[in-house]
Amino acid sequence: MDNQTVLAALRERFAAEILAVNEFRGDLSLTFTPKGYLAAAQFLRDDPDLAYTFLENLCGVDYLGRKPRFEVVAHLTSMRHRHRVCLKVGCDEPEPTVPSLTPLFPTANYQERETFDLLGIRFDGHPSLTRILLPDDWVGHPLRKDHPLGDEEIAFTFNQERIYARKPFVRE
Amino acid sequence: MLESYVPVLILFLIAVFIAAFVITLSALLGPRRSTPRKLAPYESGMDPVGPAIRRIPVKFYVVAMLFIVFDIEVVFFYPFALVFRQLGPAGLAAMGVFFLVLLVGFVYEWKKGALRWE
Amino acid sequence: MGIEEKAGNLGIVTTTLETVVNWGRTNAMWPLLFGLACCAIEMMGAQASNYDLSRFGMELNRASPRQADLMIVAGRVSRKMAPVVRRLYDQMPEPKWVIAMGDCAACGGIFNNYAIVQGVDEVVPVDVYVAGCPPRPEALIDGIMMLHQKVMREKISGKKESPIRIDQPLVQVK
Amino acid sequence: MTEPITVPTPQQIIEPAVAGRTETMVLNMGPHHPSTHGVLRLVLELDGEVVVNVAPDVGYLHTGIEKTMESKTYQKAVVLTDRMDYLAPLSNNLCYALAVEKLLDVEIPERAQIARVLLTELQRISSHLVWLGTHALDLAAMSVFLYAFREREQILDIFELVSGARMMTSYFRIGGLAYDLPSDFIPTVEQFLAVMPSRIDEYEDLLTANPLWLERTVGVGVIDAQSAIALGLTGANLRATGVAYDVRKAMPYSGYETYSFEIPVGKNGDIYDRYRVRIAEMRQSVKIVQQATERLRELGPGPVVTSNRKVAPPPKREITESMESLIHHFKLWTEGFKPPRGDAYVSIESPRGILGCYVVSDGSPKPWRVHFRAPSFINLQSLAHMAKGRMVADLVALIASLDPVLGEVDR
Repeated sequence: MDNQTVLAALRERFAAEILAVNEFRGDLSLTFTPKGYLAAAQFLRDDPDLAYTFLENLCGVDYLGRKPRFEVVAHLTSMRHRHRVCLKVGCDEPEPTVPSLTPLFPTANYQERETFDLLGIRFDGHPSLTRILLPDDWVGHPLRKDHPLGDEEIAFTFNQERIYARKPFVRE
Repeated sequence: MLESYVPVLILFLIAVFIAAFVITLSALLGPRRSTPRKLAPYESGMDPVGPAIRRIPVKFYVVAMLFIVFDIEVVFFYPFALVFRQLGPAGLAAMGVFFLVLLVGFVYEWKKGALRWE
Repeated sequence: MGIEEKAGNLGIVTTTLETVVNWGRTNAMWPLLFGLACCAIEMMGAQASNYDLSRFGMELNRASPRQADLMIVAGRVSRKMAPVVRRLYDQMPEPKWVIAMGDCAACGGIFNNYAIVQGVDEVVPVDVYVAGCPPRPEALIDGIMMLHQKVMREKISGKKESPIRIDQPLVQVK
Repeated sequence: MTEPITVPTPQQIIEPAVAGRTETMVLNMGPHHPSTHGVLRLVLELDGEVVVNVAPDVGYLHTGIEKTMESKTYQKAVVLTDRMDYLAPLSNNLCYALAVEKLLDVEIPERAQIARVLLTELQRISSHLVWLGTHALDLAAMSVFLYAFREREQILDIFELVSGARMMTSYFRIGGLAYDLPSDFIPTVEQFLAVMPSRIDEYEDLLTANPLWLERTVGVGVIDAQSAIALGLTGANLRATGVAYDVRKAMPYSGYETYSFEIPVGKNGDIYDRYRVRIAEMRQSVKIVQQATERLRELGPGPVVTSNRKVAPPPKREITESMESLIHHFKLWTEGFKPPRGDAYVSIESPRGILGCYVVSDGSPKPWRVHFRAPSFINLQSLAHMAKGRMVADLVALIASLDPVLGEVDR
C-alpha cells in the first residue's frame, strides 16, 4: 500500500473533486473541494481493502494573503497497511466553513472544536461547536495571522518604573 | 460501690475542661476576617451549579437503616461478651437465638440485593 | 491576632509571644495542593522520598483551601485560571502566604503571550519568588526557608510585611 | 458501534441543571482537585454515587505555545516544545526535531540516532514511573508513589549528567544533539539498568496481585477496540484493548526498526490491562536501553550533529580556525536556516500515545504554523464513553489510567 495505489483509487472516484495532488518528502497530500473532502474521507474509511479507519490529526492553517485563506488538514492512517494520507480542504475569508468529520470519526470532535476556537473555522455538522481552550467570553481567534501575539514589554532597569506603575501589584 | 467510678468521673471532667479551654482560646485569640469572598462555597475553584439542598437518592437511607440495625446488635454483644462465662450454656442459647433472628434478617437483605450499590 | 491587638504592645510579653506564635507557624505550614504545570512535577519530586519536604512540617498537602496556610503557585497561570487562583487565595484562612514557584509564576517566564498572566503577582500578593524553570527541589526548599525567615520577622501588630518590590532596597536578612 | 459515541460539552450538562429541569446533581470536579492530574475540570452529572454523564472542560493551562512558536526561529522553538508534555519533554523535542529534519531532508549521524532512542526510552520509563506513582496515590497506595519517585530521581540524574537540566533538557536539537555525550554516560546508564528490572518486580509484587488494586481496576472503565479507534484513543490505552498498534513498529523512526522489542497488548481494555501494558512497556524500554548502550559502546566516539553546516552550527573550536565555519555560525545564530516551502507531519510514540507534529514552512526562518497532535487531548474524549454508569470513585481511577498531562492537552 503506497501512494500510487491510494492515489489511483481516489482519482478513479473523485477525479472532479481533487484540486491538487502533492507528494512532498514521501507523503501524499490531496486538496479537495468541500463536498469531495467528506466523500473521500467516508470512502477511505469504509473501503474494505483501503481501511483508513484512524483519523490521526486534524488542524487548521491560516495562509494569510493566499486566495482560499484558511485550510483544514486531516491525516488519515490505515493501521492495517501502516500508511498515512493527508486530505486538505480550503475555505475562504468572510465565513470559513468546512464539512465536519465528527459524524464519521468521533475523534475529530475536540480537534475541530480547537480549530474553531483558535482559528475561527466553522464546521457544519459538528454536534457542539463551542470554544474549548479559551475562556468562553474571549473575543477573537488567536492563531490567526492578523491576531497580535499579545506580549507585554519586558521590564528592564530603565523602563521598570513605567511598567510597574501600570502593573496592578495586588495588595492584601 | 460508687467509689470505684470516681476516677472515671475525674478523667471525664479533665477531658471536658481541656476541650473547652482550647476552643475558647482559639475563639478569643483567632483573628476573624471573614470577607464575603472567603465565605463563598468551595467547589474546587468554581461556582456550584444548581440548588444546594436537593433530594438525596433513597439508596443512602437504606444503607443508614441497615447500619443502625446491625450496630445495635453489636452493642448488645458487648455486655454479653463481658459475662458470658458466668452465664453458662443458658446465656449462650439466649444470645444464640438473638443472633439467629438477626442472621435471618441479614441473609434476607443480602439476597434482596440491598448491599449491591449499582 | 484578637487579644494582642487590643492589648497593644506590652514589650517583653508580646515579643516572646511573637516568637512562639511565629515558631509555631513556620514549623507546621501546610501547603495547598496546587500544582499547575511542570513545576508541580518538581514540587512532587520535592515532596517525595529524595528531597523530603516533610522535614519542614509540610507533610500534608491539604487539598481544600480551608485547611491550608501556604499556597505554592507551581506553574504557569493562564487567563482562564486566574480567577480560580484568586478565589482559592481568598478562601484560605487568614495567616496565609504565597510562594510563586518557577519563572512562569514569577514573571510569565518564556511565555510572553496572550494566554499567560505575566506573573502571578497580578492575581495574588506573593511573598517569595522562586526562580528556575522548573526550579530544582533544592531551590524550592531554599524558597521555603526564606519564607520561614520572613515569617519569623512578622510583627504581632498585624501589619503584614509588604512584598519585596524591585525598587525597594532589599531588606538585609540577619 | 452499539450506541452512537457522543462527547458531551460542559454547557450541555450545566444548562438543564441551572434551569432546574433535571433530578441529577451537577458537580464540578474542577480545575483545583487532588486527583485530576493537573488543571482539568470535569462537570459531573451524578445520580447519587453513579456518574450519569461527565464532560471534561479543558483550557485552564492554555499557554498559546503554537502561537508563540510562530514568532521564534526553528532553533529557538525547541525550548517551547519541552514545556508541552512536561512528563516526557524529550519526546516532544524528538517529534519536533524529526518533523523539521524531514522538512529539511537532513541526515542525522548514527551516534545521535542511538542516543535519541536511548534517552527517549529512559524518558518513557520516568514518565511511566510518575504515572504509576500518581495512579497508585489516587487509589491510596501511598508507598508506591514514594518508591516510584526514588527511581525517577536516578533517571533525572542521568538527564542532568547529559544536558545539565533535570526535566526541561531541550537536548535534541534540529540536526542531532545539543552537546556530545559525556564520557561517564554509559557507566551511569548501565548502573541504572542493573537496578531497574528488580525495581519493576517490586512494583509488580506491590500491586499486580493486590486484592484492593484488583477490586478497583479489573473490569472498570472498559472500552472495546472499535470504539477506541473511532475515539482516537492511542498509546497504552489502545493497546490495552487488544489493538497491537505502536508507531515504533508501524512507522519506525530514528532507527527503531533495528532494535528488537515486543509490543505488550492487553485483552479487555479495562484499567487493569492498561496498568499491565504500561508495566510491560517499562520492561521493554529497559531492553531497548540495554541494546542502545551496547551499540553506543561499540560505536565509540563520533559526531553527534549533522555535517550539513547550513542546518547545524559547527563545533566551537572550528570557528577560530576557518572563516567559512565562522560565517555558518554567524548566519545560523543570527537569522537561522531557511527550510524549503512545504509541510511535514511526523508522529512518534510518546508515553501517552501518538504524538504528531505538523510543521508548515513558507521558506522564512520562522515556522509558518506548528501543530501538535496531543495524545492526552484526544484521549480525554473517551472519558465520557468509559465513565458512564460507573461510580465517582471509579472515575478517579479512570482519569489516572488515561494518564493525561494538562500541559499537552491545552497546548
